[in-house]
Amino acid sequence: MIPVRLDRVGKSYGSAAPVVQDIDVTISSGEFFTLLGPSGCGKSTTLRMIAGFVTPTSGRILFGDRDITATPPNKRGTGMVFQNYALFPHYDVAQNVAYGLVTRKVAKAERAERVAAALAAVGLDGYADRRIDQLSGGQQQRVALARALVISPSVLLLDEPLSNLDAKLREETRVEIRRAQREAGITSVYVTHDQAEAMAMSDRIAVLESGKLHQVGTPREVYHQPATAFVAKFIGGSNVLDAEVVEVSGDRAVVELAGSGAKLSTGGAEQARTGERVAVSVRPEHFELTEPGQGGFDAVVRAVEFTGATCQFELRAGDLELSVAVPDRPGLPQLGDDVGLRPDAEHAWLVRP
Amino acid sequence: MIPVRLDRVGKSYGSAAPVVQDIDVTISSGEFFTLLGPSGCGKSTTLRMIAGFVTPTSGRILFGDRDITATPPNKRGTGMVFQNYALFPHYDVAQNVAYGLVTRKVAKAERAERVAAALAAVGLDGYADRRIDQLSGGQQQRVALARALVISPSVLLLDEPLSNLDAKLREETRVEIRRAQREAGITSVYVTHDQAEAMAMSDRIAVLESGKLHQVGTPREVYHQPATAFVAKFIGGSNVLDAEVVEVSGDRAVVELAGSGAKLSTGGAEQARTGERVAVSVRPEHFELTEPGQGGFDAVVRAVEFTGATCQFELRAGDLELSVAVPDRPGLPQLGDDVGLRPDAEHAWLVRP
Amino acid sequence: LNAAGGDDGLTIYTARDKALAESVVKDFEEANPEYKGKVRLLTLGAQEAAERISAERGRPQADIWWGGSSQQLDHAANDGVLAPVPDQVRDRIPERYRDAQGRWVGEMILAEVVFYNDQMLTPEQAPKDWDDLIKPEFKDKIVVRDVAASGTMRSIYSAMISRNSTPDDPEPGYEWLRKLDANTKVYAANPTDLYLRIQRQEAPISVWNLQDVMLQQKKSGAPFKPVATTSGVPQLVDGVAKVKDGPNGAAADQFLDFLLSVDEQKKLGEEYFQIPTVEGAGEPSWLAPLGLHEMPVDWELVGGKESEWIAHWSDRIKNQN
Amino acid sequence: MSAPVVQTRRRKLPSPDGDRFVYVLAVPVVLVLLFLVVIPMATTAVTSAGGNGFAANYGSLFGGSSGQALLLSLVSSLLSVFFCGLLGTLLAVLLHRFDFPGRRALSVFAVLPMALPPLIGAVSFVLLYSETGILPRTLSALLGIDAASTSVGGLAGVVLVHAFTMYPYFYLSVSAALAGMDGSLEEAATNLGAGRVRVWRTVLLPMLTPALVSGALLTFMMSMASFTAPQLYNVQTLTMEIVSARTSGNAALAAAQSTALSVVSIVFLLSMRWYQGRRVHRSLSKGTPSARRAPASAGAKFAAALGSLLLTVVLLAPVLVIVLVSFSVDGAWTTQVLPTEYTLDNYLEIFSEPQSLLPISVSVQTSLLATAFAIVVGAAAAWVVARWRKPGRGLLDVVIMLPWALPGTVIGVNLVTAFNEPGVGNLGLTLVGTLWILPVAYFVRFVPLVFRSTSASLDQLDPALEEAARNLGAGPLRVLRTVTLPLVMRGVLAGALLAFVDGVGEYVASVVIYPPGLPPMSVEIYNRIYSSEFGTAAAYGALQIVLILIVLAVSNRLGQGPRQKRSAAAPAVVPAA
Ligand SMILES: Nc1ncnc2c1ncn2[C@@H]1O[C@H](COP(=O)(O)OP(=O)(O)OP(=O)(O)O)[C@@H](O)[C@H]1O
Ligand SMILES: Nc1ncnc2c1ncn2[C@@H]1O[C@H](COP(=O)(O)OP(=O)(O)OP(=O)(O)O)[C@@H](O)[C@H]1O
Ligand SMILES: [Mg+2]
Ligand SMILES: [Mg+2]
Repeated sequence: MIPVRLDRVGKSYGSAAPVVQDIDVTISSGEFFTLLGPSGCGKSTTLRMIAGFVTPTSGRILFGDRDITATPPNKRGTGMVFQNYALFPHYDVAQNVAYGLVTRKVAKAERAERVAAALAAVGLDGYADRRIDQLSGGQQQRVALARALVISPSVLLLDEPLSNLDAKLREETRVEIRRAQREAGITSVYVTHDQAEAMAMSDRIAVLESGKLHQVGTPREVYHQPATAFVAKFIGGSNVLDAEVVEVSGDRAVVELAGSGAKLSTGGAEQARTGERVAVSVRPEHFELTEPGQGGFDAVVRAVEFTGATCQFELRAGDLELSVAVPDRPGLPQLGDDVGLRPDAEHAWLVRP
Repeated sequence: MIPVRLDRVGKSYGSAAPVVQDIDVTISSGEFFTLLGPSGCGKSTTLRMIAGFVTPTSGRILFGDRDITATPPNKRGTGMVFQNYALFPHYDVAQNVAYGLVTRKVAKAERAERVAAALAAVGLDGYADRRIDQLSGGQQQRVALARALVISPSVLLLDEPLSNLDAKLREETRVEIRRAQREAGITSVYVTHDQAEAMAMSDRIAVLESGKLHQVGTPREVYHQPATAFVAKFIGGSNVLDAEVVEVSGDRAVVELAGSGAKLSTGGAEQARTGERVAVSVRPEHFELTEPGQGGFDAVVRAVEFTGATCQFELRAGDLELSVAVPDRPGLPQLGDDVGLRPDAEHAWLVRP
Repeated sequence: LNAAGGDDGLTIYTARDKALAESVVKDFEEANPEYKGKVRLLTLGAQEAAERISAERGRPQADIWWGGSSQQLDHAANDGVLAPVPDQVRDRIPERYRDAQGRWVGEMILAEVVFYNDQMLTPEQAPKDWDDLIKPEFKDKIVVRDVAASGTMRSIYSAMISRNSTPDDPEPGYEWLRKLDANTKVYAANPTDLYLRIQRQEAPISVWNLQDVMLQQKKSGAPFKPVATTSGVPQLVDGVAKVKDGPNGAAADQFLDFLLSVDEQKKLGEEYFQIPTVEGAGEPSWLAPLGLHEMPVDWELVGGKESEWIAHWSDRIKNQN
Repeated sequence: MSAPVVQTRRRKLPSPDGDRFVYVLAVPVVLVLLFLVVIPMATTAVTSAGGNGFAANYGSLFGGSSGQALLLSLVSSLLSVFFCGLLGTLLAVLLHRFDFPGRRALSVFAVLPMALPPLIGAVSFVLLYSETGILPRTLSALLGIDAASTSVGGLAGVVLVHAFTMYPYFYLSVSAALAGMDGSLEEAATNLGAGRVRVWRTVLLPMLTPALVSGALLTFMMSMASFTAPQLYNVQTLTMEIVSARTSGNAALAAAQSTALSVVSIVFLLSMRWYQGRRVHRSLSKGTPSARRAPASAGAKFAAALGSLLLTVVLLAPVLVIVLVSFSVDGAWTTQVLPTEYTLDNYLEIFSEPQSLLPISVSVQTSLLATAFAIVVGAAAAWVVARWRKPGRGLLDVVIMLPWALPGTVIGVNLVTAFNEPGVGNLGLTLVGTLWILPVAYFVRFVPLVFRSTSASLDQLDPALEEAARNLGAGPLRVLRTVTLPLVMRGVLAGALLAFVDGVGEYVASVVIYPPGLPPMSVEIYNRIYSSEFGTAAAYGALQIVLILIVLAVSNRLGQGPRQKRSAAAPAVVPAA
């Protein structure tokens, strides 16, 4: 139950470009906060700064009102799942999980109980006596997770804790993490590459790119009202289309798409001015596939991909590359077919290019 | 261009239960074959047996007609992306990627060219001179991938090569892998936890559980016509409902769901007999949410999860726990609401319990 | 781990044979029962004793330094770490065998001899004089204890240079050693190595001090036979000194008095092949039959030039012929 | 770096990406080293300016015989490093990468030659390889080859002795490193088509760099300061010059030459540091690396078993000769290949003297004490140097290694000078004349062994493990105790073993400092040799070898211990509280 504040935090290695720049965000107590961003954008670095393994080159980190920038890691009370697990190879599974409890001087009986519960929570009952190098990758990851969860830290830092788990287990574990986190009111900072996961779990999401913060908001905000073209593209692979503002009314505007000339009404236009060159984000699932000529514009199918519940289409309309997702059903267009496309104006959103 | 055959391959450590049992499958030359299964089910072990790092305790492995069970790893001509990356820490990025080319005595100029191309393919141009410990987790994973791809092996073994990449990069890299694989006709065995990825990329998928093979089939077969309840549940988190066969006609049957008593027509019933107790798989996206009383049966919302394009509902209908996914739209039911449920008979599928 | 020794004991650093030293101490304790069990012997090489005493100068640990060449003792005396021995002890030693100021006294005369393995050579085949050593017939028949690290060997080689040269021009002496080097089969690392190599018949001839040769012969039955070289044997002095400001000066005086008594020296002469310096101890009985006589050596000159000569030998002569 | 006003206070903290604890721990370590190493050793440098004067003393090194001797020292040391590296690494590989019956026993005997008592060890080389030695005589008896042509001498002899006595510096550190190696790297290399040789050349050996560097440093410095072997084979190295200078009474020149010796060693140290620091040698694999379970063929196993057996026997030969001598009659073995008369007298003599076991007890106790202290300081220093993020860690490294680079006599004399009278430099401690001086000397001399070998292990350790422990609430000391130390234990143990064994055998420094009446074993052996009790000296040597054999066997058990205990399943076993 402690808020975490990053006060204009930055980090650079040597003279190279900074890997984290001026991050300024406050994570409320008990919040489940997710860092999202492409590989190498500085997520782990940020997490490691909060944990105290990397000293920021600028800015401060505060837990509540306390500036902990110079506090040693063991005095911070964070629990962390390392991206590379960092399990103790000389201890067995149970000893690994118990480590944090021992340092906290938890009595032996209670310790055993909590270790067993934590292992059960990640589906590893029966593995207590295994040596770490006899576990599969996913099992190791779960030990790392159990080790961090079992201590109920006041701040939980999770660096892709589920990346090596299968969908089913991931979902179960996700629920487990959320439950533990809610019960103890743990402030959590989560790093994941799985956007569905981020959407499902997070109270708020911060989107990073090259060490810079692009947007902080609830999953719905980030998804439906991306602040920048990067966010729109990165989250859910939105189609970002160049356009010119034709007409503004309130927070909505009518824009003309570059290339196709099709007109579209969009949200997020509070600050738009007529004639301005902007970009409009339309999500793949916010297109309707029609017969050619019947939608806003026509396109040709360049690739089809079946992903389970939905089918992904890569389309080309003039110069535009578009991706479109529709529920899988028989009779969908095939590679090379011409189709019509109707963007869902309701969900279009104006973004800074 | 070489088929890989696992001939009743098994592996056990010491006296413990075998981690891989009697796997019997032939992967055709140039095929993209995916191993899917829960964490710890033996995927990596299988891959490592093909690569030659683990000696099977039973069975044989053949490349084409050649029994290579006893061939040393360096004579097998496989390329592998290790689950733990296994990058050479004492080499820089370019040297890591070049390693396989050097052993293959590729001329220096060509080597440099191919290394640069491979790095570009995984989005790491500009990182050639970096030390491995100065890379982020995802960047390391991409180096591992580039190192295996650059040698165009005859058999490519990929152990969760994209687990630490963000969705966008994953998709791009996926395309890159597929392209390389198709161009050189590489027989690929792929391990992933991402089912969408498995569906999108694979020619065929094998589903494993506790070292046993449950089903081998095309993505659509595995998804729509699961052989066992495990496969149904594991892939796409299908709802597997207990039922009794009421009527059989050809490959379809009418079953009565246990608990709710609702009747449902299902496929996959070639071998069903009337009165038999079976299970029926209905995928989350194959339910329609209606007003209470208007569907096949009623349920109450126990949890709602927003995952981007869709909303996940956890519902309870009598004793049944059901999960249902519907496209995200305003006005969806809330936590605690009563809803009606209509299973899509078209997609229901009869499975062995 | 408790501190060794009390305040009233006597500490002796000795480079003498351990059995010899122990027997003397035993006799001393019998003669002076108040020191029973209080004499501490510390056995080490002469060079190490010198270094140790020098390093301990601020708070000396030893009372007696027993066993060192005149050069080593002179050096230490000039370094100011030695105290004069009691007058009555000093006066027992002829002047030529001691420091002029009495800061050390010679305890015995070390005769440096040529010796051979009599299982390999008959007395007829054996060399008769030092100059025979450089004859071609003895090529590869000679083993020598390596020179630079051994006080004894330095003295012998320096004596050979001085014998063959004028004080200003050592070249004839060098030439002599060059020929000796040519005849030398191998340089032994230490005395033990030397004895072993000769006993095991790697080569029959060597040069070393008489006492050790005789002791080897007697104790381990080594087939060593000293030669009464016609030009004589160089005679070195090996001495004993009192350490300045040692913990127990009175005891040191008493010990020196005992050690350098006629009786004790006679005994050592008979049992341990020592040639005493003490006037009145006479010659031990075994010495006369060997028929040795002293070779005249200008030890004064040798002392001054030794470093230079030996350095030259190491750099320019050794192993180069 | 812009520092807003609010941050000024925090900026004083010296912790760029690390932990203040390193610097906290550095304080006692530096103090101990200052007190026991720096101040005493500074004497040498001071002395070296005396005598004929600074310029003359050092000037002599740049030409003439001293210069040549220095060159010869350098050449013999480099050759020794090469052959020790070859032998030690080969043996480590044979014994630790293959499993065959008798491997455990062999791996105990493989280190035994290290226990060769100094003086008598030299003699055993003469008995083995000189013209009258066992080997040339055997060859001459069997094949009629002239014994003179098969005997070893000169530089080759020096290198032979060094290779046979110093290879454990490589063997132990490489063994420790092999055990901690990430097996998947090797798999990756083979998967990319590398054959066995290439895997070794491009992956395994480079990854062993810290261990090899550790071995190379110890061997190089030891060879530079070695005197026995050059003397035995009459190779005019700088150490020979030093002894000669000292014997002629020129202490200043000797000090200058000693200083030059250590300067060369330090240059070597710094270049090796640089070489090692260029690359990363710890596994960066995700998750916990597992050692390679090499599925070796039966043929390979047999070859490895045979190879290591042969190698061990060859290496053990000098030790066996000592045992042989200890059972033979003094003086009876002359022209025969092997002694003809045997006796137990030598042992009976030792055991019938009431005082004769005292030296053993002195050596064992003082070495144990010194080793314990060396473990604490050496391991702590290794950790401090490994985690030091500020300038000056090279200096710290040099300070610790310095005593290893200097000849033993110099250490002894310096310690006597430093701890003889109460003074500022020694905090009023006078150790001379007490038994305490021995452990102090052994500590100073052998702490570099623990330090180097621990450093090599630390270089393999992923710092993320320490971070994880810190993150779980463990204070720096607990992290050291529960995570760092157990994981580098192999390295620490290897170093401690070397320190103990070398402590028991130490002669050159001991003889200048040992208190009256309490001679350590090496001095006792020396005394007996010089009183021509060659047989009993050998018997003593044999006893020392047996003692060390026991220590080796025990530590071998210790090293294997944790893994075996694990099988005893205990529910929710927890790390030591
Ligand atoms: N050395 C070993 N001894 C005993 N069991 C082992 C050993 N190595 C692996 N296992 C077990 O074998 C099983 C299969 O491991 P494997 O690595 O093949 O799993 P996986 O399917 O790759 O899992 P993941 O998705 O988590 O990586 C696991 O349950 C693991 O615990
Ligand atoms: N020691 C270092 N020196 C220089 N650059 C570094 C160092 N460590 C990391 N970097 C760089 O910093 C950037 C951020 O790394 P970080 O590990 O925070 O990324 P990340 O967002 O966690 O990525 P991933 O999702 O791939 O794990 C990367 O581009 C990486 O290359
Ligand atoms: Mg990361
Ligand atoms: Mg795996």
